[in-house]
Amino acid sequence: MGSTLWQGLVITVTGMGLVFLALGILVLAMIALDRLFRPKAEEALETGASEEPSAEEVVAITVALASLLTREEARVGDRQLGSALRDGPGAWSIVGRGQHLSVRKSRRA
Amino acid sequence: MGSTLWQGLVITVTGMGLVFLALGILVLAMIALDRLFRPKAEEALETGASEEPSAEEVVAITVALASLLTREEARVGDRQLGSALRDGPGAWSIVGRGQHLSVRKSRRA
Amino acid sequence: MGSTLWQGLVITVTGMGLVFLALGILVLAMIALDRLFRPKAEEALETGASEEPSAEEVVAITVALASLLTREEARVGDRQLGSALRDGPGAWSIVGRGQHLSVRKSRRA
Amino acid sequence: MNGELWGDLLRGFLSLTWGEGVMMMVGGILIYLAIVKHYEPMLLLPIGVGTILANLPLTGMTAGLRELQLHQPLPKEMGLFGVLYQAGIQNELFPLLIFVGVGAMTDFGPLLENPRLALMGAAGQFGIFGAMVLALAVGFPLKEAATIGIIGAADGPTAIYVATVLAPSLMAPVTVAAYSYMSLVPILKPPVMRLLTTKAERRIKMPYTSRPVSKTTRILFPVVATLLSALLVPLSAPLISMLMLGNLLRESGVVDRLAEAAQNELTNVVTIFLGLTVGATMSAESFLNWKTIAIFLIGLVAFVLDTAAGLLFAKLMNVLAGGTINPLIGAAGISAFPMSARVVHRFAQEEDFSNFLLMHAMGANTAGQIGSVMAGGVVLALLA
Amino acid sequence: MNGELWGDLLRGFLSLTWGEGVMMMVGGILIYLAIVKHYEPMLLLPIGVGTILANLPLTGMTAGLRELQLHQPLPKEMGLFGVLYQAGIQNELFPLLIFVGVGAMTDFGPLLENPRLALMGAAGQFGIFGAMVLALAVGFPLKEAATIGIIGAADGPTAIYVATVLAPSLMAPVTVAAYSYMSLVPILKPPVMRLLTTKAERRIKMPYTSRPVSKTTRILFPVVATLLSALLVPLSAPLISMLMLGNLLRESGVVDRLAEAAQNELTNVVTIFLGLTVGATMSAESFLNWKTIAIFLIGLVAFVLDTAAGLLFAKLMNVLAGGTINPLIGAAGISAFPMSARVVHRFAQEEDFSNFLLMHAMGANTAGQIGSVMAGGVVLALLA
Amino acid sequence: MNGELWGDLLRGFLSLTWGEGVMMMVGGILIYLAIVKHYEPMLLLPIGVGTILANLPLTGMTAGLRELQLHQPLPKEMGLFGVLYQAGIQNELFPLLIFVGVGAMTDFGPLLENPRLALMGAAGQFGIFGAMVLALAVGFPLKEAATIGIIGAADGPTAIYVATVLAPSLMAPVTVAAYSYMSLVPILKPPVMRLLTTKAERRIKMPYTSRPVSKTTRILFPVVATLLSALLVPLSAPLISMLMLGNLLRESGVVDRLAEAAQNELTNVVTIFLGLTVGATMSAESFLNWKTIAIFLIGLVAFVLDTAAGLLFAKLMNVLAGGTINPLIGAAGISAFPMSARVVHRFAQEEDFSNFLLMHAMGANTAGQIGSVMAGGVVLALLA
Ligand code: NA
Ligand code: NA
Ligand code: NA
Repeated sequence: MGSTLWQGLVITVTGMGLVFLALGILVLAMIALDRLFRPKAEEALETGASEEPSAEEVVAITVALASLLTREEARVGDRQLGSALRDGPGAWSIVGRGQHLSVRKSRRA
Repeated sequence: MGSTLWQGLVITVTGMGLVFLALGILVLAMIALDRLFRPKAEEALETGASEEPSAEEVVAITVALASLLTREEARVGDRQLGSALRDGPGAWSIVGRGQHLSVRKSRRA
Repeated sequence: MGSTLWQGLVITVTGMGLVFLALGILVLAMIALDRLFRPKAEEALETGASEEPSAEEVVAITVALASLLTREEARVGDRQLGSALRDGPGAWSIVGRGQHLSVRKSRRA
Repeated sequence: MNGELWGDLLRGFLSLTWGEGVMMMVGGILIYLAIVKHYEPMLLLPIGVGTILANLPLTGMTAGLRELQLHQPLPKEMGLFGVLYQAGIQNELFPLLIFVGVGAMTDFGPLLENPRLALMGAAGQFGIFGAMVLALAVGFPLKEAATIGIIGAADGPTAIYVATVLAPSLMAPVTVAAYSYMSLVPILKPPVMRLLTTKAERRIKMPYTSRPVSKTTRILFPVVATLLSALLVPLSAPLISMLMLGNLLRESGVVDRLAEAAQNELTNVVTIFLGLTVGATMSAESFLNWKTIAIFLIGLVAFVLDTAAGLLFAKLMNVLAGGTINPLIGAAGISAFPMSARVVHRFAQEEDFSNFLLMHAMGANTAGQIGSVMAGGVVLALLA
Repeated sequence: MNGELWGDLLRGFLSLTWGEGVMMMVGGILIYLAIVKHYEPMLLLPIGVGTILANLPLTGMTAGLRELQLHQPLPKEMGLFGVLYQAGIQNELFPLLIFVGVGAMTDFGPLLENPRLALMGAAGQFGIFGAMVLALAVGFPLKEAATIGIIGAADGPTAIYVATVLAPSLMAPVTVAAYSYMSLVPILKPPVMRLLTTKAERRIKMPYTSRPVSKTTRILFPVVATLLSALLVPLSAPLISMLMLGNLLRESGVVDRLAEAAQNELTNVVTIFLGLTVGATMSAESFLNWKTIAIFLIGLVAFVLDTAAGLLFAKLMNVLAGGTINPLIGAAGISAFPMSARVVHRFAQEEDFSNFLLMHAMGANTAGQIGSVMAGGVVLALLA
Repeated sequence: MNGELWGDLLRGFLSLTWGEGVMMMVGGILIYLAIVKHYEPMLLLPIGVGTILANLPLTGMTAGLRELQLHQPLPKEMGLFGVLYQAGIQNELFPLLIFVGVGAMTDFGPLLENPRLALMGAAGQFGIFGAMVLALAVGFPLKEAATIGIIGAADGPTAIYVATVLAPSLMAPVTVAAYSYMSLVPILKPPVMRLLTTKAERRIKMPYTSRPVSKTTRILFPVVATLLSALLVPLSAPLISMLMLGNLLRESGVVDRLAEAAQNELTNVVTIFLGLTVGATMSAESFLNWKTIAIFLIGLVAFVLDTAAGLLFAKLMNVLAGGTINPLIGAAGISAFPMSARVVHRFAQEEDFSNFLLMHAMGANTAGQIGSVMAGGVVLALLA
């Protein structure tokens, strides 16, 4: 194996190591930030509970969002960089949140 | 006649020749583009026919647009580059299209 | 006193003199502009008179604006350069005008 | 020292020359025309301000400007106008950026519906060459004559672009003349139109068949126009390609963000810089001489010749086409958009209110935009 | 003289080389992909236009471009693309400005809600290094190999930035490859995801607990991320700091004017310039050779390796976490945003419509954005 | 080699100096003040970010910055901040562009309704000169003393502009001091106002007669103000003319597109660049020394002297005008807009809720904007 190729492997190991190290430290930093500045947890939890939709509501939301998604799916071709970044997660993330509620609910049930 | 002036005449002939040549080729190119990518002609025609307004409608549109035009005429002074380009042909072109329909109608009638 | 300090005092006197001179001339220019291009004064005065609100109206406006002001007061922290310049004098100047009307009224009364 | 200081500080008033005073008045007139008469205010207002500022003595704002124009070594400290001239005029960046915006604002639909109108946009460029010959006859050297002729392109950015290459010292008067006469199109064209057409010709109606133009054609047109123009007249490529880039951004339908940025952010900011800097080149020595008077007179001839040539060519087409073309639309084949088309339309309506030439005139007018850019490139190709 | 003139004027057609013609077709294909196939039109449309314009002969538009790339003395007259290259590519200004806009558009919320997802964004960079080794094996010198590897960052501005430093002559093909494969994410990823995961793994549900993230955390995150990255890998500082500056403008809540300007005015205008200029570097001699083919093939491998490494790492995490992590979200850990997250989400839904991975995939995706910038800095640190 | 690599990669942490750490904390404090305390966030947030980034070791982002400040030969590779400094600070472009935006946002109506208020804007500049004398007494050389005095102009772009010409090394602390104290106007002014006025004076009511100002006057004012200022103090021309250009775009009514572009696109984008670059000049060696402490202390004196001089001058005017002028409005005659006017208004209302000084204070405040620019030009004329 040529020395250049060997150098490449060294760079690969060093490089991936550094990238993991950097993002690993970032994980720790994010956890630390979260611990230090978490919004009053109990309040948030309680509010969350009280705001949790009923089973019927979840069904309604899911149906509505599913149809929204389908339409978005069709448009996905022209939703590249521009619009995607402009809109943020958009309907997708709403759907995600809605469905997850539903998942959590069904698990508990 | 001085040689510079003669040079000027040569440039004029050459220059106008080139400009006509360039725009002439562009005409051919536009015609070719149109032939190659014309929207399905029959459909368009049919739709056009069905969308053609009745005589009364034409009168109504013409009156409405004429008054619009008059007002626009008064504003024409401050409709230089900026607004003109921003607005595109605007009311003018609507009027043009409306009136032309009317002209065509009356000819056929 | 060192010569630099003396130079500073000279600059102070010269500088403030110049600034006053420049703005003084500007005052004269503004007065001249106003004289030359004042909007027909009588008309404006008359209109002003007829537009002057009744005592009840002044009270109502003042109360409304005072509450507006109070809210704005609370927000004043985040109304630095950006929003301030964007909004212009905003509610404040409306209030100012409203109140001044009231002051003038009460003086005359 | 104090006395010296005050002496220094009155230097502004004392060192004001007669020429600078006149130039400031010229700047004031441009501002007046822009605000009160609505003559191309987007450009003439900044140009007027630039003219006044550049002629105020001792401000240092024009430091480096003359050196840039004469390709001399630059001073260590550049003034604001030197900085702007270097940033966008000398390298021709600003006029090209304006063209991206113009292209994004232009709808070539009426032209694509009626391709033969494009020839009107060729005929309407005759004023460029006619005025050039006149300028040569008056004694201007060739490059200056061609720069003066470009007033006949009736197009500000083209005039700035060509002047920067051929005769930078004439850029200011040529640009101001071009914008002024563009504003005067509603006054300049009608007499020529009346003179060169018969009543019968003016009353010819041109039925408007709104042929649908496919999206494909609209998208391919700017690409094809760029290719053909650039291959035929390579030096027209910068101008025509930026115009057509803007149009492609518009017609592609997939980059509306960019098309809007080209029309607004980019155009507005560059327009301020461009106008200010063109105005700043209006020094007394470059403007207050017989050349400027000659430029304005010859420029007027250029506009008249544009109109006349367009009309006569349209008359010829009318004969060839068996009387179905109203010669008036030939007068719309210049770059000044959309005033030229409107003036023609209204003029025809004065003869017969039921005659609607607007869409045809619009087609000829957009052809005039392309034609003027082509002609600018041709002039550069033949002379640069 | 007349004959000479005409000869001159046909030079455009006559001097068109075979290579230039092919490159113009390449430009046309890019425009086609942008408009018809919606492949990253914001960038590929301007790149395609730039490619065509730069390969039109005799226009002078690329004057100075080659000299800038080779650090040779500049010509007296610069063409438009030379001017733009000097203004924003050579000094790396344009890609950095784009990053300010990207940062202002990015919501790191899903990542902050689930910090460990950040590791997916590290694993997803493996393609960079794997492709570099492959390029070395094929015979590319080290700096060029690393530049080719950066296609695996799946990030246009990072690719342009790194290429400008390490191998400017490869900037164009590497950038085009990166944007092309980013557009192909919905086609490239699913087969790899299917191959490397079991049905059971793909059906793992990850309950989404929308933990509130405090405003303080959101504001401190960009600052902390910049500090950590820049201290660890100083050469990543320009990229990461501009990304995080944009995000800080967004999250601070006190400078909405600036955040919006970064997202819109700044990004749109710079995008036009950046795309045009990258396209303008696509000369026949730099693009039409075996290197380009190799670059596209190796770039494809880079994308596949990114996906595979992300998936395998997520499988490892799943084992360690007792089966609570769906390995598919590992495939979202690259920079292409938000397509990567959406593709993963939809792929999981094809197995089980009730499985919603979107928010987790979004977190991994934004981590991929950070990871790719970090990896770009690492490559520069190890090689520049 | 591997060990060497890791050593290299820890260089970031290892080479961080004590001074750089402190400067990063200073940057953090500025960001804190901007976000939490809302101290001029549009400027202090970018300045804080620039400070942190410029003090991160080994990033290369400041390459060329010191050379530009010291007029030394430039390095071959410029960092981002070197590029931005060269593009807009060294040539004074950015502060001038900001002034176009400020002018387009400013309504001189209240001043035009009550022209004599303009004199308040002259008195309010005393702090500039008083602080300069104090700085001289403390031992600063003349140009540095004048640069410190300019904090009393209470105007960011003026401070940056003057500092760039007279003492570039003091630009950062002077600018930060100016913006900080501008934010503290609501805290700094009231004690001085209370100390220097009697209760009776504070209760003087000034009836507000909303005199209509004609459009002609509004349009001519910026032109006339430019001419007078530039002829009297030529070096004030760049500052005052850009302020008045913006105002003319606004008041002309015919170029709303340009006026809006000046207020938004131009101002926002330039503000980001300007703040970042000013922050980037905050190196440990230029900031962490007794000079900076002295600058902040003397700057505080400048603000107090501004207020005091304004008040005392207004008291004099009140005597001359027979008790019809509330001396408090003299405290509004500085550039910090519109906070100064609001603080005065509220202070008067605390004495008597029925007293509305706002419109008069606004007039004095806009006069302060003109006065501060004039004073900046005067300082340059006397010292540059
Ligand atoms: Na034109
Ligand atoms: Na990335
Ligand atoms: Na000021």
